[in-house]
Amino acid sequence: MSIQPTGLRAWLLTDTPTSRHHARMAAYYQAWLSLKSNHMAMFGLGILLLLVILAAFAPILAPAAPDFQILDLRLTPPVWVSDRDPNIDGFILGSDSLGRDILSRLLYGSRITLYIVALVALIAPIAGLFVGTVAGYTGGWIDIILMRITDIFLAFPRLVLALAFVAALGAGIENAVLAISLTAWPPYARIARAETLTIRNSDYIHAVRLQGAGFIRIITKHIWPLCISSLVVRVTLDMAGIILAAAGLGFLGLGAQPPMAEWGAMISEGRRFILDHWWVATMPGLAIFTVSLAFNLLGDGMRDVLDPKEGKS
Amino acid sequence: MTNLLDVENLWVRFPTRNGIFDAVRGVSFSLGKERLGIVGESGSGKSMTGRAILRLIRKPGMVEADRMDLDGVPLLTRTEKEMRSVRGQKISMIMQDPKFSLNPVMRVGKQISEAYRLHNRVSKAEAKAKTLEMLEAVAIRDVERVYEMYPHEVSGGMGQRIMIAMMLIPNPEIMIADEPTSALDVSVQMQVLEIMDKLVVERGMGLIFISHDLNLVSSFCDRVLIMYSGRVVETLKADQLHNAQHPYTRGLLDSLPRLDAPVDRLSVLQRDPEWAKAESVTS
Amino acid sequence: MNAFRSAILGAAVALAAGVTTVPAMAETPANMLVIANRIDDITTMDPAQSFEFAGSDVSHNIYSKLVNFDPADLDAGYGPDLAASWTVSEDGRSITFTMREGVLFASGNPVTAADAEYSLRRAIILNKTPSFILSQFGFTPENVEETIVADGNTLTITTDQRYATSFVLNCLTATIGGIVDSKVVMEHEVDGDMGNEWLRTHTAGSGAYVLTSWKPNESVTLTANPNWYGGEVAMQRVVVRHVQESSTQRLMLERGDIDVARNLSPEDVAGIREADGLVVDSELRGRLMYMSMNQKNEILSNPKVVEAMKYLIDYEGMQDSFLNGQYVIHQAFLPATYLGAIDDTPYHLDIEKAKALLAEAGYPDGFEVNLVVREAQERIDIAQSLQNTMAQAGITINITVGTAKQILGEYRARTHDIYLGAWGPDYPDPNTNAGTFAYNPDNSDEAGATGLLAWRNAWAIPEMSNETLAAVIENDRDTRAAMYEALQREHQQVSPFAIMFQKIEQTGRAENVQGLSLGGAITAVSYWNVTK
Amino acid sequence: MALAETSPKGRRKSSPFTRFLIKAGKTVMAISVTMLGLLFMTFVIGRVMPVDPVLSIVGERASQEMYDAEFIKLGLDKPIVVQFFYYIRDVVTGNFGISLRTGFPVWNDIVRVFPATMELATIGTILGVLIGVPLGVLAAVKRGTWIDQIARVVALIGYSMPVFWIGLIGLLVLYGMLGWIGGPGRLDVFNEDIIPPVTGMILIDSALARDWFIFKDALSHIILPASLLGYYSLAYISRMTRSFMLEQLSSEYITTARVKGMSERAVIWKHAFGNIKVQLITVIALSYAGLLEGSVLTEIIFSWPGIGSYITTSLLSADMNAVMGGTVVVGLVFVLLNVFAELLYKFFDPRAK
Repeated sequence: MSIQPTGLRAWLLTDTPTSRHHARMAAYYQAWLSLKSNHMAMFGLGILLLLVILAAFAPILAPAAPDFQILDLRLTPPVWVSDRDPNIDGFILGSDSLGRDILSRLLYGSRITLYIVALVALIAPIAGLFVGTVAGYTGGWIDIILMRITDIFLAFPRLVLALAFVAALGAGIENAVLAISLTAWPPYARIARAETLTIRNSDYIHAVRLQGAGFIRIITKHIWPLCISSLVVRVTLDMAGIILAAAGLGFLGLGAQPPMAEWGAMISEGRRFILDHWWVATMPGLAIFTVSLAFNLLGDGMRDVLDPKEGKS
Repeated sequence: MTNLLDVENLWVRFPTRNGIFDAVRGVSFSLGKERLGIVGESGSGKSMTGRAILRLIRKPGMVEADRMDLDGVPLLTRTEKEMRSVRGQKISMIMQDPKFSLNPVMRVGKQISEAYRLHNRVSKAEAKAKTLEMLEAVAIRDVERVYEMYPHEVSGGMGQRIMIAMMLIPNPEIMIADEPTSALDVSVQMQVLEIMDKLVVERGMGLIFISHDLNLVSSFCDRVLIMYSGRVVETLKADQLHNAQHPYTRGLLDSLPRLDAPVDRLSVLQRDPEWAKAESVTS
Repeated sequence: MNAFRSAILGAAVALAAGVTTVPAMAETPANMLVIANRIDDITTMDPAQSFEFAGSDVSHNIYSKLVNFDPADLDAGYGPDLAASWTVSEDGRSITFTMREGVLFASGNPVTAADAEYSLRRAIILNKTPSFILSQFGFTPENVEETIVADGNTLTITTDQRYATSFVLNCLTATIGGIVDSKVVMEHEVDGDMGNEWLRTHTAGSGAYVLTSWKPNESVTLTANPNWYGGEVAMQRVVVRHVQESSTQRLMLERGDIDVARNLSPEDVAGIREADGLVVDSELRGRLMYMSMNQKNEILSNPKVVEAMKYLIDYEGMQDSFLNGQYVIHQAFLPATYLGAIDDTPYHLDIEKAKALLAEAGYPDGFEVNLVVREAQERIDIAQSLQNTMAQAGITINITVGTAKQILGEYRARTHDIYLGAWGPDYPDPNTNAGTFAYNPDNSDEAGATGLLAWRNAWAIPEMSNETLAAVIENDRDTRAAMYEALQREHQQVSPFAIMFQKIEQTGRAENVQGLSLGGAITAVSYWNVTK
Repeated sequence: MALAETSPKGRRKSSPFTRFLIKAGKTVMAISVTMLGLLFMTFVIGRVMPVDPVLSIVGERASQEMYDAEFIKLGLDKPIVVQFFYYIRDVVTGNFGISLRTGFPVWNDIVRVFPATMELATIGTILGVLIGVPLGVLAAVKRGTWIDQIARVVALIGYSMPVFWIGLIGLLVLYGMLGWIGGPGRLDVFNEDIIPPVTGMILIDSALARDWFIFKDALSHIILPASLLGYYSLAYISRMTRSFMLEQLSSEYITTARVKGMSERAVIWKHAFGNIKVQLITVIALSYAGLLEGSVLTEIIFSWPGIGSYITTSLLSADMNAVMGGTVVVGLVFVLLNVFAELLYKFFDPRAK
């Protein structure tokens, strides 16, 4: 065999882990290495890191406040467009129908996108994980009831459910997040249940049970950690859908409220001008597209690495 | 005696994150119309050797050899298309577990007749007749019914007999049996082996029998290669097994329970990293 | 054509070069008028119930009325339609119409005074939403036998008191004044519904067109009525297709798939102006855009605050930017072209003045209020502009966007702070707006006068309500006009309504389409004068 | 079944017919429970909406008396449990009430709009399957190569595209500028109402009537929105196909097939693909169901009078009868598609019998 690596790398690459922690770290490192060899996934990850940085430094980077209006300079084209009035300063990506700087709105909007994504990514999978593991582990009537409820939510047209929910609680970003989570959890519950069913009867769980571990302890300490990886993959792949759903709600006017610079709402505002002032809808459209694609690339790469179903040779 | 197969300095390599992994390292042997056993523990490269002969090592794995000739003609330089007429027709292989090695959604009969029709231009009816005949040859009763069955409906022993029928039907010159009985119940193991042995002998084929079971191999084969860590550490006539020199072979023998010489405690197999570094022995 | 479009076009053409040639523009048939419009508000075709813009448009072309407007000359006011002439009694309470002779319904039945009697009584008895337009004259289901009476070739209607004749006749031009074919309708009566269910999806009128098909949210198709007394129309078929997006309407118009596009954004209007073979018409409509402040809110009930707010609206800025060409500044409750309408615009954006007023009111640092607005882009834009200018005087506006019905519920329950919305007149008489903006006889919650905008904003105005009442019975046209003018000037000063704009409908049409009248501020669209 | 006794598990149970009845009964039970839950949820949504259903009917200018009369007429004065009971009773008898927005019985509206969505979703799914399946197979076979990467990017772009934006651009270029395709709506305006509706799907109806002119027109209108939906389902189907294929390609029976001397093409299509067909059916059914309910924004952009835009616009205008009815129907179709996929699974997969 080839050269033996040394140091931390060696520790992480070991065939003979010295502890459970060590083994887990080694497994993560292996996963990371194979993810790293996937250029597209890395590209996606890079974009997302960039997004986080942009969001964090939005106040410094943005040339203007996101809702500062100059009505006289509305619908100014981006700087590179030839028929733009050369006397106008700023508005690198153009201005919108109220004369606001699109670049600044995009930068501030990235915060909202991240906020939505982070919240949904927290709420939906955890709810799904909880329902799925409880159903899978306890079985019997509880399982039947919980899975029936999951089916009902699955059968419900997703956008309609989200719309109805937002309409009921009132438009707004938090409610949009809740609504999207409400439609997003059932698939996670199904995945978690399937995983739990395979884990439940393993010798390892029997052993833990024989040691006297309680229901909650088994679920939280022994089942949840094993479900996490497939859920993480699924969440990452779902992110694009979540962003698009949030944008769809914004598009229908039920997401972020004005003057919030939410990307979907920006598209919705800008679509009226799509024929003559293409940049107003296109800039946020590209932003949404880029971030969705980044999440998809990363998620797809992670699936290759983490999902046992992919059948690694 | 002309050899059916000559292998010289065969290497199978896989690139990994930590460099190149050599699964088979410089193995050489020849096969006539005989029964050659390859023995070793899991990971010793014995299955890889079998698959390398059929050139079924999947990318990015690489197969290299100074010589790998079938009937004196090189195998490594053949195109993929030429290899296809080798596989099945000249060299065939029986795999470990019929549960996995039979296509689960295809009727048994169709899978067998497909193997025949690939190499013989015959009508469906002829292929079926031939298949039924072959099923009978592997001691299956009620062949018409089995012909229509799906793999999950047959038992392990019957599955492996079906596998044998499928692999023998094009009448190959060489049969590679890769642990053909290790997934079966002990009660049917011998039955299956006997059928295979009988057919191979009847048809005058060369047999490469891959197994981790030294006793089985020695009782069943003419010659044995012992592999360790990708290398052939020793090669022996089956009846000379008790004369084995290599400490690894000795270890293997000692770790087997023997009815004729019971011991209180089986010895633990000792390994020496030096063995892995030594050159392969040539048979 | 701008850079982006040329770039895309270039790329696409390059892709297709030599493979496909660009086909000729599509063209609609010569005797067919195709219109793109938003028609998702139509819920019924029954003139006694229909009360929406798109519904009125259809009804107007299907049902003749006793009196009506001439689409070629809207300024002339109402004129004879099915009634050839009319006389007013001494006491001013009764009007007797003499029916036009020889007019047939689309079914072939003759149009008689009995049909007119049936139609008006039916509207009162059914008591659907728009019935107030007639019942405000004292007609009730109980008294119609006496108050609406046909006799031979004449129909006499008797009101509960003296009203301006113009007021009554203007109301009869509303959709609810449509005359239905009583024989056909009665044939389709189910459970005493006077054919209401059948007329929802069918028509039985004597107008220029008959309804051939109505697919909700998709299209309405009209075909010419061969029996129409006005003679043969050039457009034998009229199809109104529901198209939600302005840009889509524009594309269809540019492609020649439609003749007229009715919901164009200012940007698309500008685009169509540049296109060959297309023209843009602008027509002043009756709808007003206003902001109102709930007087239940302690801060907003302060007159100084109300006045300050009116100075914190960038009227010109909005009119000249995103509302360009679609709204014109208008600050009184009667739309221009209505009797007594004024064009005073006392308010303009004046932050300093507003700040001074706020300081006087005791809010030098401003305050925070909520504003509710319906999910419609132009309204949201206006709201954001308000938010922006008011912030400059320290007032923080929180915008809540909701669906139309949601916002309306809040408005009617008087739980809003500030409402931003539009109001369209119901019939072409000044009372239609005076009676809601400047009339609120009982401001108590129990009154539940949810139909009155003044009540909705909890604005108690006993005296002004009386002035409004006085104006409807004044029969001298000039005096009446003067009364409304005075009423509006007072309203402008003291009311919690900041009326901002009046709607201009900009329609894109193919050059060859002539004679289309949208009905101005007073009535609905007419297709019968259209030629191509 | 004759093979029962040779089956390794060989459970000896009551007759096959009884077993079938039990199975069928269970399925029907499951469907009913799901539908009941769906009804309950739609009912709750109808209740908690901060929109006044009475006001939606009587309109902005109505008087208090008119309002009260309608309130009683709708049964809103009854206890909520009674209202729910009435609701269930109505739905079971096929009465979804009158749509406030269109004035038609909701059922009639659904019968009118559903075929439009079905036509769109069907063409979309066909496109998605025809392109997505081969793409997924190719990506799996050529795993790790540039072909795989391209297939991946193509699919992921499909997932990431905001359809409302790309739809408008597509209309602008293909219809507005080039005139290659038909505009919004299902037909050119002057071609409407010519073909008598049989199935409500214009492509089928015009083909039945042998009116190829209308057929061509309908095709030119459906092609862009269906392609957009198809792209979406292509993305999903190709990724799932790839994943399934990879799983199969690493199986032992594939080696067996190769050992037999089969060509790679036959190995892939006959053996590996033969094994994923069943899984694919489920995926396709799910993606079809997804298109049926998920085409809202596409329908809005293309003025396509389908069920998605029907429910959404009804919701936005507080037309709860329409929302409830539409949702129940879509939910039912979703559930039935699932059951259907399961049945196909049982039919095609010998192991499931």
